[in-house]
Amino acid sequence: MTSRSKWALAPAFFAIAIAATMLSAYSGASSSQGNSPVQPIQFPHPVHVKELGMNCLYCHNAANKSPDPGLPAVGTCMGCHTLIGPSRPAANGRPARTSEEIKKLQAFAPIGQPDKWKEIPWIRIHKLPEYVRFPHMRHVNAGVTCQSCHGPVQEMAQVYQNASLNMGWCLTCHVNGYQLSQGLEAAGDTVGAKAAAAAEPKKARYDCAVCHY
Amino acid sequence: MTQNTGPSGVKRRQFLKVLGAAGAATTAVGCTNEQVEKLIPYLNSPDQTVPGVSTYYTTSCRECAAACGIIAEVRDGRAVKLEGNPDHPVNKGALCAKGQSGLQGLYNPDRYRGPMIREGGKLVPTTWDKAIDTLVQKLGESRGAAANAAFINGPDSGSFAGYLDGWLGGYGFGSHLQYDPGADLAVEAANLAGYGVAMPKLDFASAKLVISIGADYLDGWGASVPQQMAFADARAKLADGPRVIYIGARRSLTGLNADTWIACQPGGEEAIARALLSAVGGNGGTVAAAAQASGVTEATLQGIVDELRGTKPSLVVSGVSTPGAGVIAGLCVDINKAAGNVGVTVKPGEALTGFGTSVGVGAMQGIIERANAGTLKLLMVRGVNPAYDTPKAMGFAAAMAKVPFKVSFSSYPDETSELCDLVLPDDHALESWGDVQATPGTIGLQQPVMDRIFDTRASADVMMMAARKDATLAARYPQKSYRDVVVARYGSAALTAALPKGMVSGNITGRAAAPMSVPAGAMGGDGEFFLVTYPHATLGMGEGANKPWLQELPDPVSKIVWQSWVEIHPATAKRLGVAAGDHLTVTTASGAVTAPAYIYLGIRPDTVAVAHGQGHTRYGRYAENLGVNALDVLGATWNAAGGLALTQGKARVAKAAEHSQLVTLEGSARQHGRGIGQALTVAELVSGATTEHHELPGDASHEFLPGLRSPVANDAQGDLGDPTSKDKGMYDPNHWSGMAKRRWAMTIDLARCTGCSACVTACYAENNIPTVGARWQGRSLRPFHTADGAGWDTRPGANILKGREMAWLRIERYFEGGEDGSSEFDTRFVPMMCQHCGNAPCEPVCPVYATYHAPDGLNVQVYNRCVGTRYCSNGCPYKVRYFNWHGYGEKERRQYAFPEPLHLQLNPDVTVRGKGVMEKCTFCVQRVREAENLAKLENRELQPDEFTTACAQACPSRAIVFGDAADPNWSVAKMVENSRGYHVFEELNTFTAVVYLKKVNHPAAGSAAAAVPAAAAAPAQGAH
Amino acid sequence: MATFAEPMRPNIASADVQLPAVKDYEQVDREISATLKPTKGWGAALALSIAMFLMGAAAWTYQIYWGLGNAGYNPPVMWGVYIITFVFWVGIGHAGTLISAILFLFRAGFRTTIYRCAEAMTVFAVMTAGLFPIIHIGRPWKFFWLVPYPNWRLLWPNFKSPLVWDVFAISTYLTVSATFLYVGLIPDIAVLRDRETNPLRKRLLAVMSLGWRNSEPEWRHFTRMYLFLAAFSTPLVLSVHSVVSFDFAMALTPGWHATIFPPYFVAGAIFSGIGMVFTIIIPIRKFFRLEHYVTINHLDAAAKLCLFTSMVVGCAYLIEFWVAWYSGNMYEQDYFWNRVFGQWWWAAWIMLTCNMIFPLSLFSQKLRRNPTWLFILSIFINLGMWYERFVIIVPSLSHEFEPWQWSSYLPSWVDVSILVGSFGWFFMWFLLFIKQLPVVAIAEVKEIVAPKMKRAHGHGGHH
Amino acid sequence: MRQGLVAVFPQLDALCDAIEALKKAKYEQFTVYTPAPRHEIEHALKPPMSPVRRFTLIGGLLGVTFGYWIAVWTSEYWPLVVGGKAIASWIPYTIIGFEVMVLVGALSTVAAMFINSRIPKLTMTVGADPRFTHGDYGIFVLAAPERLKEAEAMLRHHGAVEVRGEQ
Repeated sequence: MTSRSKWALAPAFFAIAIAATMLSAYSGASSSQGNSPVQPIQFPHPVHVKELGMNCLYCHNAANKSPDPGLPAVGTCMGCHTLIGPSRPAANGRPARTSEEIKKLQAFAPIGQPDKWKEIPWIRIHKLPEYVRFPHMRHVNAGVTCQSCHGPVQEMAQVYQNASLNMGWCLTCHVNGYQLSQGLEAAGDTVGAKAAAAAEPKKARYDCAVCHY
Repeated sequence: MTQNTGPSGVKRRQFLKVLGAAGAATTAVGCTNEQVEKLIPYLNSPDQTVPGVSTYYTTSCRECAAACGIIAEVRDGRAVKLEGNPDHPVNKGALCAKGQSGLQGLYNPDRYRGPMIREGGKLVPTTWDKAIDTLVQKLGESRGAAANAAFINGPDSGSFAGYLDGWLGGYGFGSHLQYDPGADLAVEAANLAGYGVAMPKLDFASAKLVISIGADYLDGWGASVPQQMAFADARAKLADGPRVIYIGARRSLTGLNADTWIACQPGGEEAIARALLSAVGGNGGTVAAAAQASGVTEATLQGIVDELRGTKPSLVVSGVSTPGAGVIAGLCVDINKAAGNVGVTVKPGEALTGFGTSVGVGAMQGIIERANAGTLKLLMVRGVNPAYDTPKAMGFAAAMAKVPFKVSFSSYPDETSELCDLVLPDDHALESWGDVQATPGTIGLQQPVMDRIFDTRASADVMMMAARKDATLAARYPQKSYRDVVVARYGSAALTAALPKGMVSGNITGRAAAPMSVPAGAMGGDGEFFLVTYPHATLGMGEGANKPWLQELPDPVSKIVWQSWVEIHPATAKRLGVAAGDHLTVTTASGAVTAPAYIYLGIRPDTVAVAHGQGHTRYGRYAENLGVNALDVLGATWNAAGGLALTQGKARVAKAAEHSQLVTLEGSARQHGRGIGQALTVAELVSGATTEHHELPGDASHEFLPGLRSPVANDAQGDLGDPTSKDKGMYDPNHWSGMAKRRWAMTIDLARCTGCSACVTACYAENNIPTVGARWQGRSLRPFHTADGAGWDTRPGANILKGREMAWLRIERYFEGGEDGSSEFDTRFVPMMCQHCGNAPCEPVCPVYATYHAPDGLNVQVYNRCVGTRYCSNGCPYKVRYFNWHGYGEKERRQYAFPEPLHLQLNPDVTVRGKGVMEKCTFCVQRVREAENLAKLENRELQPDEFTTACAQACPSRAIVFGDAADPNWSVAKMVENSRGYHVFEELNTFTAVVYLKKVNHPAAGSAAAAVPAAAAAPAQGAH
Repeated sequence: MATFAEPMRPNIASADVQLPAVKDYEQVDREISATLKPTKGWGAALALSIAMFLMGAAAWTYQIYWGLGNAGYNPPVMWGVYIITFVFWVGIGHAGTLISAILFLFRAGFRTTIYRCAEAMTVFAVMTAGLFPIIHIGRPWKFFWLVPYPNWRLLWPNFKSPLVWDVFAISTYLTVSATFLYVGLIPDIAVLRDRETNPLRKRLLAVMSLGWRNSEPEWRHFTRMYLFLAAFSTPLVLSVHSVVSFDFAMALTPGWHATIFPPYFVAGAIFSGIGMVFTIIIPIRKFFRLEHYVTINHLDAAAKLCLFTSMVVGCAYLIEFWVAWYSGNMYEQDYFWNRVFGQWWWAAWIMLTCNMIFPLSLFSQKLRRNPTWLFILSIFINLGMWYERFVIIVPSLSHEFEPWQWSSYLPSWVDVSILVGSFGWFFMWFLLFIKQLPVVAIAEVKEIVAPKMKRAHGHGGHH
Repeated sequence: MRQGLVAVFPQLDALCDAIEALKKAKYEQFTVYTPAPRHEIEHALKPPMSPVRRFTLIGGLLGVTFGYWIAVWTSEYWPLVVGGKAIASWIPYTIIGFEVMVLVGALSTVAAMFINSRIPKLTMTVGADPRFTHGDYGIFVLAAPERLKEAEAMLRHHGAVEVRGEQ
């Protein structure tokens, strides 16, 4: 190696150092993105949302009126699953099936014995730090689709954390604006997305004290 | 905050054990632990509740006899805040510190977690079945003879009293006693005799002259909140308001709010009252006799007498605590009658009906005698602590030991319950049903606002359960619980309709009997000094001592916390060679107490004073082993109504060897001419002369312009900003976010503020402010500690001795004048919190933008960005920034401020700050955001005065007004233009968002202060 | 070359400081290399320093775990021993740069033999100082937020904050003075390398000397670089303590908010640094037998500088009082009264006595030329200058605008342990340094030693 | 192909004489070694001005620009008002500009010295001698082999105590 090429290495090392810094800074290494724990009951979102066409707000019924989205009460599950049991005979051209998960649910909530019901200890996936206020209703009522943040839950056999939930991720939307068409696209509403293509991006306040107090 | 979401039906709310899906936001900043967190949903959704959204329930406050209406904010099944019910006739939305601290009674970490029974000499946990069986057995053993049993209850003006007597009667026992050690029974008796009601409404606003003879109507005497409201409303009439004269040996908070203090010798009040009676044409006494008895100059007294004669209408209130109080109270009734004040300033028709149902130590004497005689077989105590709050000289505890079986219904382990054989812990008032007579014709309802947190039972339910096990009584108690009794009493439909308001019309019958009449004691004792004892303004007679908010709330007069003290005049202290903090031993025939000296201008040189409330030996971790119990030096002396005489005569005072630093929040009691609390005399106000203006010699004059100097967006850029700048971002009023259209601001009317400090507690409750004065919260004194805690600073208030209190809002109390020891000094109470400066000196120094100016005018503190340089505090001229020196919000720390279950009170909307983080008043930004969110949800703009901060909400004086100063429709926008307005340290160009309105003083006609505007104030202002 | 009999009065502004006892280059190499041999006394001092340092480190660990509350803070005195000590150590550092850079530009000859020592002192003092803001914030892992770097929060530090200026000033200062020290050492390391017999050490020194050969082109670029570094360091050293003084002057606090602060702080810094130079150099010249390098004349010249800066500092004290009186500003007046005659009189009088009154003794030539007195005085100066920062920080914060919040302050065992630990840390590095690398700049001493000539026409001393 | 000669001089004026002689004899490539920089050598050699100053200037200018830029850009990037001051306040940013100027300027100066002096060099340098860091001066002459004899004689004449060939 000539001495000239030795000198040429210095900027290369410098560039690698900068790249490493940037990578670590922007990678969101502290995020729990992708976290996908096994839940006590393997609730199949695709079946409920895609096949049965249930709206997110049917179960997460506080999402449009409270900072908390709300989790369905056991009674909400049992509203249907009192009738829809673990074993389903073949009907309407569909084969018979036995669901272990509905069995588990009914073990938590025995039919006809409400005093024996137990709480279902769901494992939390999406968690913002305690010093962040995220009012769900402001976002839902502004037309932000659930999938914009939570990802394609309707496709998730097992729910995982879709976004990094880092501050920079929040700010991308707050500063640049939320594109309704993209949100609808994520929700699988391609028709609506096309119709909303021309909509102005919806911006949100980016003052610190809007979320941190 | 005042939206009532009424229940749809009268049924116990089905709050399950779980706290809902919200999860308690109690983790501290900086903890990003990745522990697996569970989300526990409800089993069945409770009606009307949305997770994460507060529900509001009306109920009645049971912390004192006044029976204020309150609204409990309940979030996910736990009460997080108590506020006054704005529709309630007694308190009209305000709530005192004591009332707000009800939550700390509910969540007190030392509460009994279940029934206890004495086994092998110790109280051990038991089951309710066993406990009730034991109770039934003991009731059965004693039944039949009225004298066999006694039931001592706390003050209760509701129908429970009648219910209780009915239950006692079923066993053949006599009626219960409602013992209230703090009640002024002499006045209640005299009022009842003279006006027909125990506590008439005092209409200060209608009076032109108020004379208080020892009546501390701002210190907790009577019904604190309504009196304070009326008083503040009266003073807010400024020039048309009353002049206030206070007569007493010690200048209490009420005295400090008076224009003139007549330092009367204890026992001399009667002669003064007689002289005053003569003045209004009654058959009284002479001024000369009054001067002789009171140690006040004849000229001074003549001035008052003349003033009373010449001023109509007037208001004379008595609240003397000597044995002769009954006579004086009667004289005052006569004065008011003779002066034609009844119906004008004294309004029996609008009486406070929570009073007049209690008895005092005079009645307790009977129980003690029965116990000593051995005739008392069964003693039941509920809601009161006689083993602590009767004078030790009466020997209650010793007598109690002679009773074969003692039952306590106390929720907390206290001196009395610890002597009992069976403890049946009562539900907290916020967990139980009940009612209370608020005003004539109005009954305040009490409903549970949340499910009980411990295995406790409402006493009424316990009685019912016991009775149902008795064959002869079972038929009388067919209901399932006391709830059904209440429902039956008011009717299901009527109650359902009434609960959202929290009140029904009607009067409760079958309440406790009229006050007793006994021979009054006499002043006595030997020694050089008169001894005055008085109920602590917030701890009362000790019942508040187990609540850390109240322990940490500075006494409004002395500003001392977590400690007892002896008040002594500076001249006397000098004579005795006593410095502040030197211990003084006060000795009477009954006993002695030793406490550090507090040198106080507002006490007669021949008098010392000690507050009650401390000195608990058993009342939970926050109360125990703090200070002294002033009841130890009182004898069994009472007034004609059987109420304990708190001033019994003379005592010997000696300097002790010890010295304790006073645990006080006061740095300097003087303003040193800095114009922090400013005042005007009426003459100046009327003439428009702007005097006592704070001037800074040598500095360029800043003529004060009322209002906010830089109201909206400009303040963000300040005077030095470039007004032509195109890029102001969100600070541009035309920015799409619209944030810069608002300017949150506050006015504080010092003419209204009495210094009561309710706002301080409201701030603690709203903003999750840790209390830091408990013994275990001190710092380390050496590197290695033994397991028993040696090596830590375990002095009470150890952190506060180091100035580390966390109160975002403090009330500064400055004295003006009186440097020569005279009684003529003025007091300025200045609530001081973050001033949200337009040009905040704290902001530019922060290296990480943890504090900055928000477009809507807030000075924001971002806790999670704070690295803890503490530079902002150095920059702040108002010194309103507080640092988390220890991990007060971290459970695993020794200094943790919210031991379980106190943490359930934490406001989920406010971050709990971690170690090493700076914090300060945020103008309740969480309420701003909540209101904005609500408005957005309802698709509307914010309404003027739609919400307010916690301090303004609680303020019983209505001194604080908060709102958007940029919008002329908000009240605050008008208030900031008031000609009395000023900014503190205006010359520093901080352009604060808090405007203070000057206090207005009413000096005596013909006095120097009244005649020459500002002449009296000027020397005091100039000197330093 | 004439021989001079001591005492000769040196001219502080001239380069004509002679080392009559140093005859030739070989003697310089020999004598200075000899100082690198470890001795028992040195080992004991190092052990003591490490023990002190460990004590401080333990106290710091304790404080991190249990919270800053265990330090003596008494709000509103929110800055205490740590910031006092920070300013103290930054100030100490300034003398080194003054001697190595400013006096270099001024061609003050007496700097030659003491500058290496002073410069090493600078680097270690700034290193020590740099720890204190990190100790002070209580959660040291948050300190990196003060450094601008791209991050996923999209947040940057506030460049209007004097603390961010501090970050820039102190880190620049540390980098530049460490570089300055190192490049100055390169020729000396080359000397050691060529004298070293131990192959391992020789290899190490070879790497550290970067292949320096003493060739003329190397010297040519080196002297140029040295000049420019000195030219940069001169305004840098003035800026650093000015920026440190902005920490105070930029706040509204009475007693802080004064325009005199930058020059006052710079003078104070240099004064304190010279004090520390005496504290260090006097024992070194004695124990390392370097009296004929660091001569009495050098000490005399440095003592004059010390006297001068002491008088500047004293003048600043008096001006502060005068301005407080003349301004008519009641807050300032009240504060200064309280500082000197009130609550803090003892601290203020320690400061005034040590910094203003004792150094006046240096008007006496006899005392200036008495190393024992200079050493004793230097201890008083160190004490006085620590108290100067105490007097600036604590009384101001404890007696501000708001009388209700007036308070007091007393350091706790944690504060004191960390303060002592900082001395341990500083001396640990310094002691390690003086046994590895030459404390007197060999090459620069050679410059003032007369070279050998074949013609006896004196040395070519006309620069 | 050139070959080298190393000459060792104990005296400074001898070295200077040798330098002048070599220059007069048009020896283009020779390196002088000296234990300490001496003006006499400089006078004899009359070397060109060191280019370090240009690096310093450029480094300083880059530094001051970057310092101002980072401060202004980050302020505008997320505009937050503090203390009523302008969002990008250039006056205090002068401190940042100055400090970064000093930092970058100083580091480029050092880099300039390294680059121009061709250090760090870890291999043994041809023509150096440990005595040159001690007390003796030296000259390393690089010349065509046929001129070396003449050079050696010249060096010895001017007072070299040792002359040896070196590759």
